[in-house]
Amino acid sequence: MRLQFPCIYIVAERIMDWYNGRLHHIQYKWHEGFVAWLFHRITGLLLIFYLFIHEWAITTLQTPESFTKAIAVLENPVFKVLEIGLWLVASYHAVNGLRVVLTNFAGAAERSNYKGNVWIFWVIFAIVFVAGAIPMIMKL
Amino acid sequence: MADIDVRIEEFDVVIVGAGGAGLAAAIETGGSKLKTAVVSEVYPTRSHTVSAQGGINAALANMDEDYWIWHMYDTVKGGDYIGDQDAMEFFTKNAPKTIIELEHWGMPFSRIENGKAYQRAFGGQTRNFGESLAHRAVACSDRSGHAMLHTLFERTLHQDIAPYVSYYSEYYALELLMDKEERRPIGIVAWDMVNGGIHIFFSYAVIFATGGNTRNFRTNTNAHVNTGIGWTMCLKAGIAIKDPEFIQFHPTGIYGVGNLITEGVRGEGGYLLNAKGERFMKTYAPHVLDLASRDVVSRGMAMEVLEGRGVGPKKDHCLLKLDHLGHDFIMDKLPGIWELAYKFVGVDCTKDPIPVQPTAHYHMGGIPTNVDAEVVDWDGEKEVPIPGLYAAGECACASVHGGNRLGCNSLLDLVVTGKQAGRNCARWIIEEKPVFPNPPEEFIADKYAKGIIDRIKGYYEGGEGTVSMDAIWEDLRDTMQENVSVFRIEEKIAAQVKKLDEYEKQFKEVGLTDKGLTFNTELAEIFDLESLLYVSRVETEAALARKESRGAHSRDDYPERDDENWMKHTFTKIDENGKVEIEYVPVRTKPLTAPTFQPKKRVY
Amino acid sequence: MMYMRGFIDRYQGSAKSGEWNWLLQRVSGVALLVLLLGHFFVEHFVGHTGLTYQAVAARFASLGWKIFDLTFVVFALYHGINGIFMVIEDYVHSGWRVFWKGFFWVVGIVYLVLAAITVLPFKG
Amino acid sequence: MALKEGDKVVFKIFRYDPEKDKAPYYKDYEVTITRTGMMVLDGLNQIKWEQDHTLTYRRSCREGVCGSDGMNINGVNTVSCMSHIEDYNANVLTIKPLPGFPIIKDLVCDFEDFFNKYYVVKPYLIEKDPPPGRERLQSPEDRAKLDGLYECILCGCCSSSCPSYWADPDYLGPSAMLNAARFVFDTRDQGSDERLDAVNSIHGVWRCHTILNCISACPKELNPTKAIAGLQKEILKRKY
Ligand SMILES: Cc1cc2nc3c(=O)[nH]c(=O)nc-3n(C[C@H](O)[C@H](O)[C@H](O)COP(=O)(O)OP(=O)(O)OC[C@H]3O[C@@H](n4cnc5c(N)ncnc54)[C@H](O)[C@@H]3O)c2cc1C
Ligand code: HEM
Ligand code: SF4
Ligand code: F3S
Ligand code: FES
Repeated sequence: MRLQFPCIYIVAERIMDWYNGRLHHIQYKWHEGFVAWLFHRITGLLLIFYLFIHEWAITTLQTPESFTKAIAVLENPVFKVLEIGLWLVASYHAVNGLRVVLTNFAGAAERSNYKGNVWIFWVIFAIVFVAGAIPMIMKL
Repeated sequence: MADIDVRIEEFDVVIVGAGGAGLAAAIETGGSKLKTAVVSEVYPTRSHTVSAQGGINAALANMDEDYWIWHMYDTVKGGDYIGDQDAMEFFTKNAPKTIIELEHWGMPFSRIENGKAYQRAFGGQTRNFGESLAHRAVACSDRSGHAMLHTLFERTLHQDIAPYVSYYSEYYALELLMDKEERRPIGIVAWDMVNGGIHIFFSYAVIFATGGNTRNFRTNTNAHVNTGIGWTMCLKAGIAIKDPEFIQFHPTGIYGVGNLITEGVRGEGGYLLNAKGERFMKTYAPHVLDLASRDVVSRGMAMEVLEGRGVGPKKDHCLLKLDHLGHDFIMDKLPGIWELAYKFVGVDCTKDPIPVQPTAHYHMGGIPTNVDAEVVDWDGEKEVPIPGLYAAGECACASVHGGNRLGCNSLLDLVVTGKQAGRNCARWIIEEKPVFPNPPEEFIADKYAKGIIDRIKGYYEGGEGTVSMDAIWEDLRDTMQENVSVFRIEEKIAAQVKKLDEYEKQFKEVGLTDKGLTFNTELAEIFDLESLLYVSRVETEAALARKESRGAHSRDDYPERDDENWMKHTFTKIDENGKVEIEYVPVRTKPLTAPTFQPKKRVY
Repeated sequence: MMYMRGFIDRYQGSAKSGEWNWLLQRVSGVALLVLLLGHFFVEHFVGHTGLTYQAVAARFASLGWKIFDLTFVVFALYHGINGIFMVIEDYVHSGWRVFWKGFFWVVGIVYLVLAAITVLPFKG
Repeated sequence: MALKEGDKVVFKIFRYDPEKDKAPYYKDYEVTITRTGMMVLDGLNQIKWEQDHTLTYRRSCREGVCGSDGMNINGVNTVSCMSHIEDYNANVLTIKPLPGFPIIKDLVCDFEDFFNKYYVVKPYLIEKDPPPGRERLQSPEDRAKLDGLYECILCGCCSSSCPSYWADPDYLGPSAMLNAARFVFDTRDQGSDERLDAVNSIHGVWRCHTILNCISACPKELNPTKAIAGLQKEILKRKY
């Protein structure tokens, strides 16, 4: 019997597999590109689910009263912080998305620069994020 | 221990070995719509042809004027006149055609400005019968073997051929089945490495292409799988091995590990230095210097070391200088060399010279064949082909390389003889319609493969052995290197014969520790070692018998070539008791159409 | 190599090659870069304190903003749901794949309608 | 960390014998450094020959051109014969079979699926016109387009490092697509439409998320990501 990695479904078994080193592909070294992609995937999903909630909220807030009430809730600092989180997620996904597009179309993945490019992206992302976050923090 | 399955399959042709030679043969038989099985110990692209670096000789005349007859002359002279000239003519004449065919199949040759294939200078290749250096080796940067093997393999995947060729990768060939009365092969026995179990292939014809076997030397350029099983299968079946004493030592193996630095480095202008920083090849080959044929250069290096001009703390190697070629040139034409030197000895060869030493590399000898790549017996008067048995590539000996192979002639040999074997085999089956050897199942298990199955069962059921296989192997490598290497002398070779008796006795005590059937590499290594013992045996005995110096066989006690007494091939056989029988067979000096090249003193 | 036939067919000549999805993912992504920044800027930076129903309603009332917002929603929904499809195709190989893809098709359409009925009726 | 002769390094090796073991386990072996610049494969050989004959792995050329011995060393795929023990800067090397491939025994993986995917891209030159009597001409510039593509040794390191390959069992993987590019960008080839057809699928070029693991894994320093990007552009270019 050969071990087939991708075909193990049950969670408990997965934990055992991890323990036994059977699922060792998860233990692959987290290279730059992998981390960037993982976050891209997570942020993408967060964004689309945020969009679902956001749109649903706006739709239900059709009267001036409910709207004002909601705005009042949103004035709560907790939501302000969450909003910065949203900006974090969105700016990450946007900047990294651009990097992906450049990799596909503009040869941003030469052997000489593929790792460097990911680091450059982190710098750009940091700048974009901070630039956007400053006005938000100021309003806290 | 569980039972060992025996499975049986029938094919038109079985090819043992999927290196360049085996694949070239498969292209021919598959192309003729014959059901072909290619049995190989490793996946085809893992065969050792992949390591070849330098290039392939052919008188294409892309760089300068060139004719096949010049190439033939070089080959005859390089082989120290013991090569069979009919085979050599066929070989060099067909070279350009073969290369062009390879190109058509997609081989990515390096190119020159006008779009033709690039050719580089290589050792022993001259123009106009030795006048000046020839640029004859078509190359694919320094990955020619890789490019060639992949191209041939890709060709067998082509939709025209693929349906007829079945690959049996990771099947270890063990035994050649011969019909003793008719003296023809009926198939082979192989061990299925992945699942365990015996696999018997029955076929009209068997083609051997199992490649080299210098794993019995301490420093060698060969892959771990090059253990000469083809020779051993033939020896066990009572077929002779021709000229096993001619073992080529490549001048430039990386010091300490043996990995090869291609002669192409010297072809492109690199040269050898001794400890004093002298270009010592001036003394040994005043005309072509470092591009003399390999035996000459290796002997030169060995002489320097013997006379105390070796490099390093042990004064046991030389240096190969190529930094003067320039960084860009090296990176363009020799990138693989840079990588090897950098990885294995930490030398950046664009700045520093590479430490090198002569390294066991290639067997000129092999399973005796004629021009048609048919395996032959010697009946005392003439060579008689064995119907349905063919051999090609390094394991065969036609002999196109004589006593010493020239660089880049081997890759050519693979394709030319490989295709020749495939084509003749196909012609024989299609035109002469032999009867299929078809013994019933129980008959087979009992009669044909019984010995080997019992032996394997013995390993599984037996103990773990009292002698470690690796101790024997390590010792074998040391003693072979010591006693049967570049310079040979009677006492040492005789001592090696005794050693071999000892190893054989010890080998009987070797047992199997891994009793699993799945991917049992230990079992394979036991057979590897057995095979190397056979190979060493014939090599040593033949070297002991040949009392002259010729080509790669260089005896201190008989330093001269002796055309009167020794212008003949050695045919060695091993009988049931393990004794070596030697016969001598005349050289086929008459080419097909060209005039015979008469032996001359060999100077470079 | 005969046994390969079926295997090869799996890859050859499939009408649904996914190249459109891939390309549009990138195109919509780049478009979103502009739209999202615009949207975020307007909603969260400009006149945040004045975020009242009236202000929002007034903005929604103008045709330009209607188009802007609808384009944004369409692109974001396409891009986001297509992204979800990509994730599904990566990880779900059983019959559930059809279910989840269908589910998100429905979700997508529902949200498109929702967006339309939210944005379009504003008259200021 | 410079290692001297006589130093010891621990190899923590993944072991699994399907006939004996219910689950895989790790076993530690001590390897003695016998020469400077020792490769991981030398260490494995030392273990197999001197300590434990049952250890199983593939090897052939021992110079990084045959692609037999792809494995995962300290979390990264590579061929063991070209990996210096020293370079890992560690006292313990964890050695595992290639992730994502079915395992036959110990470090030996099943490559069947990998090779089948390689065959899918028709990795051979397809010529429609009869070839000329001489070699086909190709300028050095056109030939240079194949550099970085034809050197692939089919070691599987790239495909096995790719999270898309782990996730999607039908994904062709970087290696197969690099080999497709080898022919698509060969000026002599005339069958690339068929070949592009094969990679133009959700299990082909469009499944690559530019994760870039494949570039770091490739022991021959090739660039599958770039090859895939080239194929993507070529498909779009030929169609529109
Ligand atoms: C490092 C190096 C560099 C070289 N450079 C050049 C060069 O530049 N130019 C040149 O012309 N020549 C060169 N040569 C020589 C040339 O490459 C070889 O002679 C040639 O590759 C041999 O090819 P082959 O097809 O006969 O065997 P191989 O390619 O060695 O193939 C042997 C086949 O036999 C199979 N096999 C072995 N044992 C078994 C078994 N027990 N059961 C089943 N199958 C088995 C193997 O799996 C393999 O498929 C070089 C050789 C080396 C080692
Ligand atoms: C702001 C500009 C944006 C850019 C440049 C961008 C770019 C991209 C790109 C190129 C991909 C494909 C990644 C891949 O193939 O691996 C992608 C995936 C995705 N995006 Fe965006 N995107 C942006 C905004 C958004 C928004 C607003 C959402 C949410 C609505 C979103 C949700 C997703 C999701 C869910 C994925 C799939 C994740 C994956 O496959 O890994 N993106 N994005
Ligand atoms: S691209 Fe590199 S890693 Fe992938 S199979 Fe080829 S050589 Fe190995
Ligand atoms: S790691 Fe995989 S996803 Fe693409 S860039 Fe390489 S193939
Ligand atoms: S043994 Fe050939 S690549 Fe490592």
